[in-house]
Amino acid sequence: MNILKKIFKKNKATGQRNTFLIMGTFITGIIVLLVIAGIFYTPYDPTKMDSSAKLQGISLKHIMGTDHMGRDVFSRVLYGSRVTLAIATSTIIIGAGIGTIIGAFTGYFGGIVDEVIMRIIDAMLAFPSILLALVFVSLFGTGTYQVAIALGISFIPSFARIVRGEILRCKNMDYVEVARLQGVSDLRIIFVHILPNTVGVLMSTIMIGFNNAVLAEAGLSFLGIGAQPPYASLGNMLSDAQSYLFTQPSYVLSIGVTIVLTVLGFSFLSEGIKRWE
Amino acid sequence: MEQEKVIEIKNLNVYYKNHKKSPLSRDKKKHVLKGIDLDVYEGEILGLAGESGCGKSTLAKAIVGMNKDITGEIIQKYSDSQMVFQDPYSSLNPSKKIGWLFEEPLRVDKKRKWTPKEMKERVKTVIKAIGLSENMLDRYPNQLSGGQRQRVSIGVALMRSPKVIIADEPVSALDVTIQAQILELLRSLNKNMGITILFISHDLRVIYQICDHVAVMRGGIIEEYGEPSSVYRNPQCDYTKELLNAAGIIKKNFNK
Amino acid sequence: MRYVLKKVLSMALTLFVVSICVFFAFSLIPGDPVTRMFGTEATPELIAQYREKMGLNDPLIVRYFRWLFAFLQGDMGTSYDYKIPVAGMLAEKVPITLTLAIMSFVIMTIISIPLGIYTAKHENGIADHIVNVINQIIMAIPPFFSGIIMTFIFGLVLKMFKPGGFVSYTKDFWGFIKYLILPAIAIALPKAAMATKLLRGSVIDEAAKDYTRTAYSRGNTTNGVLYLHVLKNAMIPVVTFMGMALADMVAGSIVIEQVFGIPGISRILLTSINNRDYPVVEAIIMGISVLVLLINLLVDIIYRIIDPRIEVES
Amino acid sequence: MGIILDVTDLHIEFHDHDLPETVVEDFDLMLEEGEIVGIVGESGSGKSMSALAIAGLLKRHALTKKGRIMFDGHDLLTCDRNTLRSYQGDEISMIFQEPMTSLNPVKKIGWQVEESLRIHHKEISREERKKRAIEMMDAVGLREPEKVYSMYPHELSGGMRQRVMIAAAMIGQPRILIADEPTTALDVTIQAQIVELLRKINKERNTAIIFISHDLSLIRQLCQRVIVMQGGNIVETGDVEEIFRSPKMGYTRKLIAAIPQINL
Repeated sequence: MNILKKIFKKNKATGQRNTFLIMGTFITGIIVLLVIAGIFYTPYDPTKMDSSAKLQGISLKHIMGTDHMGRDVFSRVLYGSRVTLAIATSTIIIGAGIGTIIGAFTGYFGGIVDEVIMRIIDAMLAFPSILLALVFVSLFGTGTYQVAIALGISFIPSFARIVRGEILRCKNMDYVEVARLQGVSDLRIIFVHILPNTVGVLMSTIMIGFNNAVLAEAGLSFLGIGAQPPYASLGNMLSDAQSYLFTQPSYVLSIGVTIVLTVLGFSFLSEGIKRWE
Repeated sequence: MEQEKVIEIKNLNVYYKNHKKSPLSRDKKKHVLKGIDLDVYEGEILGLAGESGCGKSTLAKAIVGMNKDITGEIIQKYSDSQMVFQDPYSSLNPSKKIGWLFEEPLRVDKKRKWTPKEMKERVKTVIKAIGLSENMLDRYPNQLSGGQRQRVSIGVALMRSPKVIIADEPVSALDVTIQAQILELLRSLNKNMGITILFISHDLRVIYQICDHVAVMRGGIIEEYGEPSSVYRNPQCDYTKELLNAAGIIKKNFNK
Repeated sequence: MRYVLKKVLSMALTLFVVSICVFFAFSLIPGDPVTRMFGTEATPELIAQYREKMGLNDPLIVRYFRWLFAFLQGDMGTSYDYKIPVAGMLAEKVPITLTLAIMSFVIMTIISIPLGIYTAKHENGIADHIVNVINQIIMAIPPFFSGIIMTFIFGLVLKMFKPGGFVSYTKDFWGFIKYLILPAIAIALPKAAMATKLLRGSVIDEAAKDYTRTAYSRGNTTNGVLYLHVLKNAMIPVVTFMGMALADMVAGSIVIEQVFGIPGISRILLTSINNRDYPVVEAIIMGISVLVLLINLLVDIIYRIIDPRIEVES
Repeated sequence: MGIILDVTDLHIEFHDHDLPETVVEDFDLMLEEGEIVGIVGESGSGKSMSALAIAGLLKRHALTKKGRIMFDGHDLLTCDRNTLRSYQGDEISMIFQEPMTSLNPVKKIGWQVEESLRIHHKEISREERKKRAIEMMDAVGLREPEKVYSMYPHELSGGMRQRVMIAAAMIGQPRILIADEPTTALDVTIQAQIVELLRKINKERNTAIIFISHDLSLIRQLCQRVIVMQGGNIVETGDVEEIFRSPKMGYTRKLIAAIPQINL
């Protein structure tokens, strides 16, 4: 509850509330709660077909309508969001985890290893991340896990770059010199002295990372090379729904809007964290 | 009175990597300090004067071992010299409380293990010596003024009772009235605790005020060395004269 | 001039490294290309014969250089699936994808630069707040979804264009361009939102710097300060972003082509990834690498023109 | 000698926080033609704010200004933007503490030096402008002014940049030059040169100078009259030597005491 209080707190200097943070917490919170609830309960079985109820519009019975096989879209969206968020989360864990470690060590120690790794990372960064993911998918093969790994790897460079930049910025601060003179070990300097100062930037980057991961996963599944059935994700579903655009627009819209809201929640969070104090 | 040397520097040369390196240029290193000889005596305040780029900070860093590419000898009587930096805003870790900053040197002390109680005692002693109150310990650096921060920096340096402190422009970033207080503090540490201070400054007036000896540096060389009063009264080299004149201490052609 | 030469050399080096990575990555994937080509029809003799013919028995290094030199001469290998030269397969498709990417880029630039300057100039005004909110939302809409919505609105409701009615540039150039406008907008929108936000922030940051105060002290008007002093400085990060955006747009085209049924490189790339038709994938990756590096080179050159400090720092 | 600038009862209040904050209160200044006045004070004393107000460079929003700044028959606080602009750079010029950041990094030196002429004297031809710029750069002691003319700020040292700033400020032959801590970021020997240059400009061109510094001894070297400020208020004002001899206020005494005494 303390954290909620902090989120709603007015900024001392400007006297304004952090709207982005509040909105982001709200949207993301609801989506995550719904997805977690969806693990235990969905209004309908997301795989149960009902040929008598194909492509129905929005109603009290089916709050997002039904799809071309008569399945309840809301239940399927809950399920698909879970897949999408799961892939996004593992992407971030891989990307942020490895990226932070690479960035912290290369930034702190520098030298030839740093130069070589940064060259590679710059080259990777020059490539659009979805293409990078496509390359890795074509190497690993298509599939849910492969996509998670492919996306994770393609997210490493941006995290490494940002963390390295932060470490470099802090490394030249006098307090690091002071710590070194006191005989603090390098590892302690990196993890105890420097990294806590980068938490804000790191959190904001992680949130924008979620934003990008959801977009990239949806894009890949939309192309049919992301999550594979039975693990339908939001992208797969949107691609399916596209064919029924003219017969039942609410089908496409409910899935699309879910993607947009998910992304929006994370981008608000990122923006909000950036403006925090 | 024959005093003991705490630091003895013999023919010290320091090189920097040339950052503007191109594969064609052969001169890859920058020669920053060129054959420095300098003695620091026990219990004195030695002033190191000079303008930006003269190598005074480089010399300080070489003494505490932060420059690796050196030739020559630096003989030190004590191993645990500490440094105080110019910018009180960047020398305190913004994410840590003042109390934590004070305790950190004790936590990482390799010579002995400090119990929490001993740490508290030590912090109390030091915080009194630097003229701050104990309610500061719970604050973050950004809640302190520049002068208070500089006191904290000095306090952190004092934690393990060093015999030598190197202060790199410790008052340059401060307002004049605060400046005077910090100088007063440094002088009392020198008098009461017998700490030898290497005091680096571009301001010859400040050096006159607190130093026992002064070394004027320029272009990586010590141009002149002596007691401030005699150096100022009778400067030997032109550069010292120019500096003294610029600082308004001696009047060459002061037409007003 | 020396700067450009240095950048070209560095680009060639990067390309060389990329080619090594691509070639070895795809060569080390388990699976024999000949078996892959003939599938169940493969007999040991046939395999041996083709392995010899394709030079697959040579050491990897030899094969790499052979591949590289062939590539440099425009021979990108033969597709496993279609058994025709990859270069021929791509020749017709590449211009479509490139046109789409360039159109998106133009649209992004036209929208974002004036809007970025306007919102920065009127910081915290009503228009600024509205644009900021819209930007934040647009950034969250993936192009494939906005593409679908546009198909719905313009194709079904307004009947302004025929979904799936793509005409090739060889037949009707203007018809071709007209068909690409909506997809280009779909790709451009989120990038335009990002560029607007970036330019706005950059102008505001620059406007807070000391030199603008100097400019005012000499009697400049607000517009004078903005256009003569601030803008050039503010464009520095934007140029980098735009370079990356152009590369991203090529990637974005691949997705959007699926939505609008545009026969660019998208379908070939996707089928060859799904079917593991590696020569095609390799060729497309190398092609895009060249493109990305060329864009980077261009950005570097523009950078050098805008910012005189570059040479000193690098 | 006439009075060219008359500031009375200047108040500046900031509003970017919850509570309004007064940064300058009851500031008065009468500047005579060709005189050098010093304003001394520590950080937060309001000395820079007052100077920026006189130069018309305070941001318009988030603050209120009261009082009068009379120059050439106009109140610079209330006159319209165009009138104010017609003085800026032409009649009233300003130089700043950080010569590194006060110059536009992506524009050539020459372009920046002649900017005031380009804005205020459109009738002057391009060649004439360049000629005057080079003359001015020569006058402020920049060696090889033709070469410097087509260089960029990052290629110059701090002292040279401050000279460029002075050249750009002086090119329109202003009546008032406001110098806001112009030497603080520089080495002492360079500092002395810049002070010398300002003295020369004042003598040769009869430009009145408002010299702002935290260093009382520097003010003593250059100015006849000094205004001592603390916390937004004027503490004491008068002849520099007089104030050194018998400071009336406690704060002034403290400031003087903080100057290291050197008795050779």
